[in-house]
Amino acid sequence: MLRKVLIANRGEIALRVICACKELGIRTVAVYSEADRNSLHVRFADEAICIGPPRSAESYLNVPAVISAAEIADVDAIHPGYGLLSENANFAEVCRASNIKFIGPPPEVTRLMGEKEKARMAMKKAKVPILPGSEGVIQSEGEAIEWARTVGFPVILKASAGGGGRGMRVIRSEAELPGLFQAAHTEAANAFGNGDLYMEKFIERPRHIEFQVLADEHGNVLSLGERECSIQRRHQKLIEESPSLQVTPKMREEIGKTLKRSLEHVGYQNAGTVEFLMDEDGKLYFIEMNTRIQVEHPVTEMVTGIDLVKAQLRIASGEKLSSILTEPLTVRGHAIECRINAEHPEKFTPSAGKITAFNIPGGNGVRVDTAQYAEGVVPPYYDSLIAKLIVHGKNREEAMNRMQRALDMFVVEGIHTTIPLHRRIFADAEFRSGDFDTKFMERFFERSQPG
Amino acid sequence: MLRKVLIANRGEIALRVICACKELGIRTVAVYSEADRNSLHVRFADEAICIGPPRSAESYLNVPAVISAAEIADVDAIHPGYGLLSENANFAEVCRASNIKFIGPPPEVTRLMGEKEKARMAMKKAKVPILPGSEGVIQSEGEAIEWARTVGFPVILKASAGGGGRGMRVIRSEAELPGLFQAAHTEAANAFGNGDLYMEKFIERPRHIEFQVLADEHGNVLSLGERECSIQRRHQKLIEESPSLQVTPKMREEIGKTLKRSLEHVGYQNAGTVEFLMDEDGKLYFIEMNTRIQVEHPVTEMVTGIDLVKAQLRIASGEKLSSILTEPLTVRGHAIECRINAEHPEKFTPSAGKITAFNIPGGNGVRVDTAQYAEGVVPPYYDSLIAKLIVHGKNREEAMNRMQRALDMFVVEGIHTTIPLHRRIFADAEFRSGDFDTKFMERFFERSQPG
Amino acid sequence: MNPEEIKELKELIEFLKDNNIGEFDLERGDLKVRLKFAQQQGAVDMPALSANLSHLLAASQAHQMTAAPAHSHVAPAATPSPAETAASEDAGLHIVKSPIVGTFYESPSPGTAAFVKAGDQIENGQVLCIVEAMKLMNEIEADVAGEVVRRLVQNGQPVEYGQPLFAVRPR
Amino acid sequence: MNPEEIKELKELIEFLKDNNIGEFDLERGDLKVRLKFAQQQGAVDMPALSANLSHLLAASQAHQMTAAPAHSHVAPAATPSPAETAASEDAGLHIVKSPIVGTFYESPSPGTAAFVKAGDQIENGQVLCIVEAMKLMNEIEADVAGEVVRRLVQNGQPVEYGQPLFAVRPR
Repeated sequence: MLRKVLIANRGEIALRVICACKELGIRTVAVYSEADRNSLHVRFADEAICIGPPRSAESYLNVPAVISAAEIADVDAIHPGYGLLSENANFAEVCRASNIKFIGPPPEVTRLMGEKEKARMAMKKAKVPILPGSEGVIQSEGEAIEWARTVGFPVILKASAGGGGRGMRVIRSEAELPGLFQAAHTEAANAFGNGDLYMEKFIERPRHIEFQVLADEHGNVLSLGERECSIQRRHQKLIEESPSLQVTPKMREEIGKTLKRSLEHVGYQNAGTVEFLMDEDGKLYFIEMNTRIQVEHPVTEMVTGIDLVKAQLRIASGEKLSSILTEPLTVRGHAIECRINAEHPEKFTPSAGKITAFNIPGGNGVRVDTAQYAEGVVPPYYDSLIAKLIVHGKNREEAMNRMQRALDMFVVEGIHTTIPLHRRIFADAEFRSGDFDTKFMERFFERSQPG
Repeated sequence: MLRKVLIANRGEIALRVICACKELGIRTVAVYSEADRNSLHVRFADEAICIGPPRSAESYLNVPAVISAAEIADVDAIHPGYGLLSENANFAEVCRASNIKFIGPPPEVTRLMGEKEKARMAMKKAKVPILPGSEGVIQSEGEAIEWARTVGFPVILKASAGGGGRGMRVIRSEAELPGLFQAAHTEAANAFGNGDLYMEKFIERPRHIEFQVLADEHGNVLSLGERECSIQRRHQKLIEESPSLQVTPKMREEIGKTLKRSLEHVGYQNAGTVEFLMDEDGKLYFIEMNTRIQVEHPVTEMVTGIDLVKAQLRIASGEKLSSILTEPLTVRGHAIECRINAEHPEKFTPSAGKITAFNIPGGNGVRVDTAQYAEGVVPPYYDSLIAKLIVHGKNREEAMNRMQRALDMFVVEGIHTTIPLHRRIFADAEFRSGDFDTKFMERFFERSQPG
Repeated sequence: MNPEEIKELKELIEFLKDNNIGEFDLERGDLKVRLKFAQQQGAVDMPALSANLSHLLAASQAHQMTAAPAHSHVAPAATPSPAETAASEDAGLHIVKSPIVGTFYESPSPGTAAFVKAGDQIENGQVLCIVEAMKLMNEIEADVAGEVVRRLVQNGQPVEYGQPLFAVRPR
Repeated sequence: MNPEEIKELKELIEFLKDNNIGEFDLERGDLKVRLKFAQQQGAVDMPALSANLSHLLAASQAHQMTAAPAHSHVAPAATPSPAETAASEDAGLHIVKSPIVGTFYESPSPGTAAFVKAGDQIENGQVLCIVEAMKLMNEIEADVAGEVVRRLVQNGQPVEYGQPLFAVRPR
C-alpha cells in the first residue's frame, strides 16, 4: 500500500481524498495557496505545505511548486483530484520523471483521451458506438441525402470552417434537405468565406449518460454502471443520479462489456468516466472520456457500496481489481447529488465571502461532501462548488423526497448558494417524472420565469 | 397516510422523526420546553408549541400539556420518540381516549412488556428461550444440584430477599456446590434476615444482542436482523453495530421465526426491539422487549436500507408490512454507531454549556444524527446524548477505519464529549477483534488506566 | 506547574463555573490560588444574540403557532418577540402569561360577558379568563392588581405555555 | 521563562478568559502569578473571536511542516505565527521570504562558505541563499539593503512558499 500521498487539490475533493487515505492508513500531505490557509483540507491532513499565492496558476496549477512540495515531503504518490492538474499529461510525465506515482492513467492514455477526435477514433475502432457523421466535407445535395439515409433523420449540417450556429441546419426529412443544404452552404460561405459543410446524426432530446469504470495495472477493467447527468446549465452539471431509469440491465451489461474490451485495449488504468449521449430510442453514442475521479462519483458509491477513491489508491498501490472488489457488483436503491455552488441562485454570479451560518443536513440516507464550515470563507479565486449534497433512497421517489427535506435543512448564510434553485427543481413536475433531457434547464427557466 | 403528527420529544430523535415526516409529506408539530426554544427540532418543524418550563416533569413528561398541544394543533398522531413518554402505557391510553393515534403498540401490549416478569413468562409461553432459573425458592443442596444439572454449570445463586451481591455465589462445578450453597444461605440470612435462595443459569461472558422487529396492525411481524450492543458502561450502551459477527444466517432465520410467532401472538404493533443475552456457545436468552424506536436503530437502517421511522409512521397509518417492505430483506455491509454524549470522557460527569465549535464529519459512509449546531447550547436538564455518529462500510474492518477517521474529524468545542473515549476504544485490540462481551468496558478501563 | 496540575486547575475552574461560584481562595501547603469571576451585568444569558443559527431560530419563532393559516383556530402573532415583551415591560406594564397550553376563552361560557376588558381595574387573584386544556376549563387568575391595558390574544385562540395573555398596569 | 512555559501561560490565560475569570492569583513555590483582566463594560465578549474553528485552525498551523518529526529534513518552527512576524516587523526588521517551495541551502555548494551570515551588510539584489526545487538551484536575492540580523531556517531545511528566511535591518 502507498505510504504517503500528496493531494494536489483543494476544497471538498481534497478532503474526500484525505478521508480515503486515513481509512487506508496512508499519511497525507495537503498543499495550499495563501488563500486557503484556514481550509479544512489543511486542518485534517497530516502535513500541509503552502505552495504559492492565491491564484491557481501560481499555486495549485504550479507544477514545479507541487512537485517540489512532494519531494520535500517525501511522498510516494500524488492524487490530483478533479480539475486543476488531474488531466494534465505533462504533469503526469513530470511525476513519472520525479519517481512519484501519479494517481491516474499513464500520461500516454491521458493524452490520447484528451484529444477528443483521436479519442473518438480510438473508441470507434474498439467498436464503441460514436455519433455517426460524415468524416469529411459533404460535397453535394446528393451526397448529403445519401449520408442522411445511412444514419437516419434527423441530421444536422454544420459549417466546417466555423461555429456559433451559423451555417448550421437541422434537417428532419428528405423533402426539406435540398433547400436547407443550399441555405446552410450560402450562410457558411458568407460567414466564413468557406461554404464547406459536414453532417452528423442529430439528437433532438439527448440525455447525458456516463459510465463509471475502474481499471487496474494488470489489464483488468470493470464498469460500475451509469450516472444520469442531463440536468445541466451551460454544460455545467447541476444534478446527477444513479442508476438511470433509461438504462436497462441488458444495456448496462452490453455497454459494460464494450467498455471492458475497449479500455483494456487502450491500456487504461485508474478510475475513469466514459460519457455518452443517449438518443430518444435509448441508443448511446460516445462523446468523451474523463481520466480522473469525477465530481459526481458519490452517487455511484451510494448505490454500489464501493469507495471509488479508495479503489484509486489501491489500484495505484498495484492491487488487482479482484482483491479490491471481492463481492459481486450489486446496485441498491437510487442516489441523487445536488451541486451546491456559491452562486446567486438566479443570476449565477459567483458569491465569495464569509459564511456566517452553516447547518449541514444529516440523518438517514444523507451524505454531504464539503470542506466548508461555520465561519469559513469562500475565496473568490476558485471553483464555486462548496458542497455536494447526496441522498440515497430505496427508489427514486424516496431519494427525491429525502433530497427535498435535506435541502430544507441545509442552512448557509453570509453568501448566496444554489440551494434555492435546487429546491425549485425538485418541485418541478418534469424533473420528478424522470423524463427529461439536457435541454431541461432551458425549459425550466422559461416556465419558472416570474411574470 | 397520517396528515399531521406531533413529536413528543426533543433533541436528535425529534429531528429524526421530523425528517421522516417531511419525506412522507406529513406536517409536523414540535413541542418544546423553555430551555429548548432555540433547538433545531423547533426550527425545522412546521409548527412548534411551548409546553412548559425546562424540567422534563413539567414539560416533556407533562401529559396534559402534550395532549393539549396535540389538540390545539389538531394532529392525527403523536410520535413519542424514545425515553420520556414512549413506554408510558397511561399516556398511550390518554391518547386513545383523546382520539389521537399513539405511534406505538396498544397500551395493553406496552404494559405487558413493561412488567419484566410478565413479559418473560409471555415470551416463555411463546417458546422464546429465556434464561433458565428456578421458579421459586431452592430449599436444599439436593434441589440445587438437581437444578444445576438441568441447566448446566455455571449457575448463580441469588438471595430471594435482596440484592447488592450479598448472598450471591457463582458455582462452576458440582463439587463446589454444597459449600457455596451454605455460604450463600448464611450470608443471605445475615444480611436480609431471610436465607431463601433461587438459582439461575450463569453466563460468564454475556453479549448483548437485540433484534429489530416491525409489526403492522394486520397481524404481520417481521424481524430485520440483530444489533450487537455489548459495549456498555453501567448498562448504558456506548457503541452498537449490525450485523453481529456471532449471529449466523441460520440463527437469524430461526430467531426471526420465533419472534414472528410470539409477537403475532401478543398482538404487537409498531417497531420494537427484543433484547437477548448470548452465552459463550452462541445461545440466546430473552431479557426484555422495548416497545419503541431505539437510539441505535440507525445501524439497522444502514445495513438493510429500510427507514424504520418511516415504517413506524406508515404502520400507524394502517399500511401493511407487505406494502412498506416491497423488496426482499437483504443485509449489505456493516454499520457501527458511536453515541456522542456531552460528558467528560473519563469521569463521565455531564457537561452542559455552549458549543463554540461544531464540525460534523461527512463524506462516504458517514451519517450523523444530531440536533446540535455551532453556537448551540446543551441544557443541563436532559439526557446527555448530543449526536450519534454512524458509519457504514463494506465490512467491519472498513467500518471501524471509517469511524476512526470520522471521530478524528468530529470537532466539538466548548463542552466535553465522549469523542476522545471512542477514539481510544476504536484503537483497542479487543474491540477490534470483535471478540468481546458486556464486561468489555471494565477490562478496557483497567488496562487503559494511566500509570 | 506541570501539565497534570494545569489540567486539574482547569477542571477546578470548570467546576466552579458550573456551580456558579463568584470568588474562590485556596491555600494548601505551598499552593495558593485565588480567583474571581468577571462581573456579568446581564448575567449568564448565554443567549442569543449570538451569531449563527440563533437569529434564524428567532426568526422561526414567527412561524410558530401561526404556521397553519388554514386552521382558523390558530391565530397570528401568537408569540410576541422577546423584544416586544421587553418593550411592554419597559413601559411599566405587567404581562399575565398562560401557565398552560390550551385554548383561550374570554368568558365563562359562550355568549356571556368577558371576565375582564381593557380599562377594567382588577385585583390580585381575580379570574381573567379560561384556558381550556383536555376538556378542563382552567380559570386563570391575575398575579397582580391594576388596570387591564390590553388583551393580547383572541377569544378561542390556542395559546402555548408562557404566552402573554394580558398587559396590566400595576397600581 | 522558557518557550514551553510561555506557551503554557498563554494557554492558561486563554482558558481563564474563556471561562470568564476576572482575577486570578497563583503561588506555588517560587512561582507567583497574579492577573486581572481589563474591565469589559458591555462585555458581550462572545468574542473571543475565537469563534469556532478559526483558532483551532490557527493552532493547527503549528503542525504544518513540522508534523513529521520522524523525517529529519522537516525542521521545527518553520512557520512563525503572523503575530511573531508582525512583532519582528514592528521592530523595524524586514523579512526576506521564500518565493518558492523547496530546500534551503546557505551556501553555493556543500562545504563552501555561506552566502551571508548574521551581522553582514547586504545590498539589494545580493544572493542570500539557494532554494532547490526540482533539482534546480534557485538563487534567492535580497529585496532590501541592510544588515542581516538573523537567519530563520536551518541549512538543508525544506521551506514552503512565503516562509521567512532572513530578518534584515534595512538601512
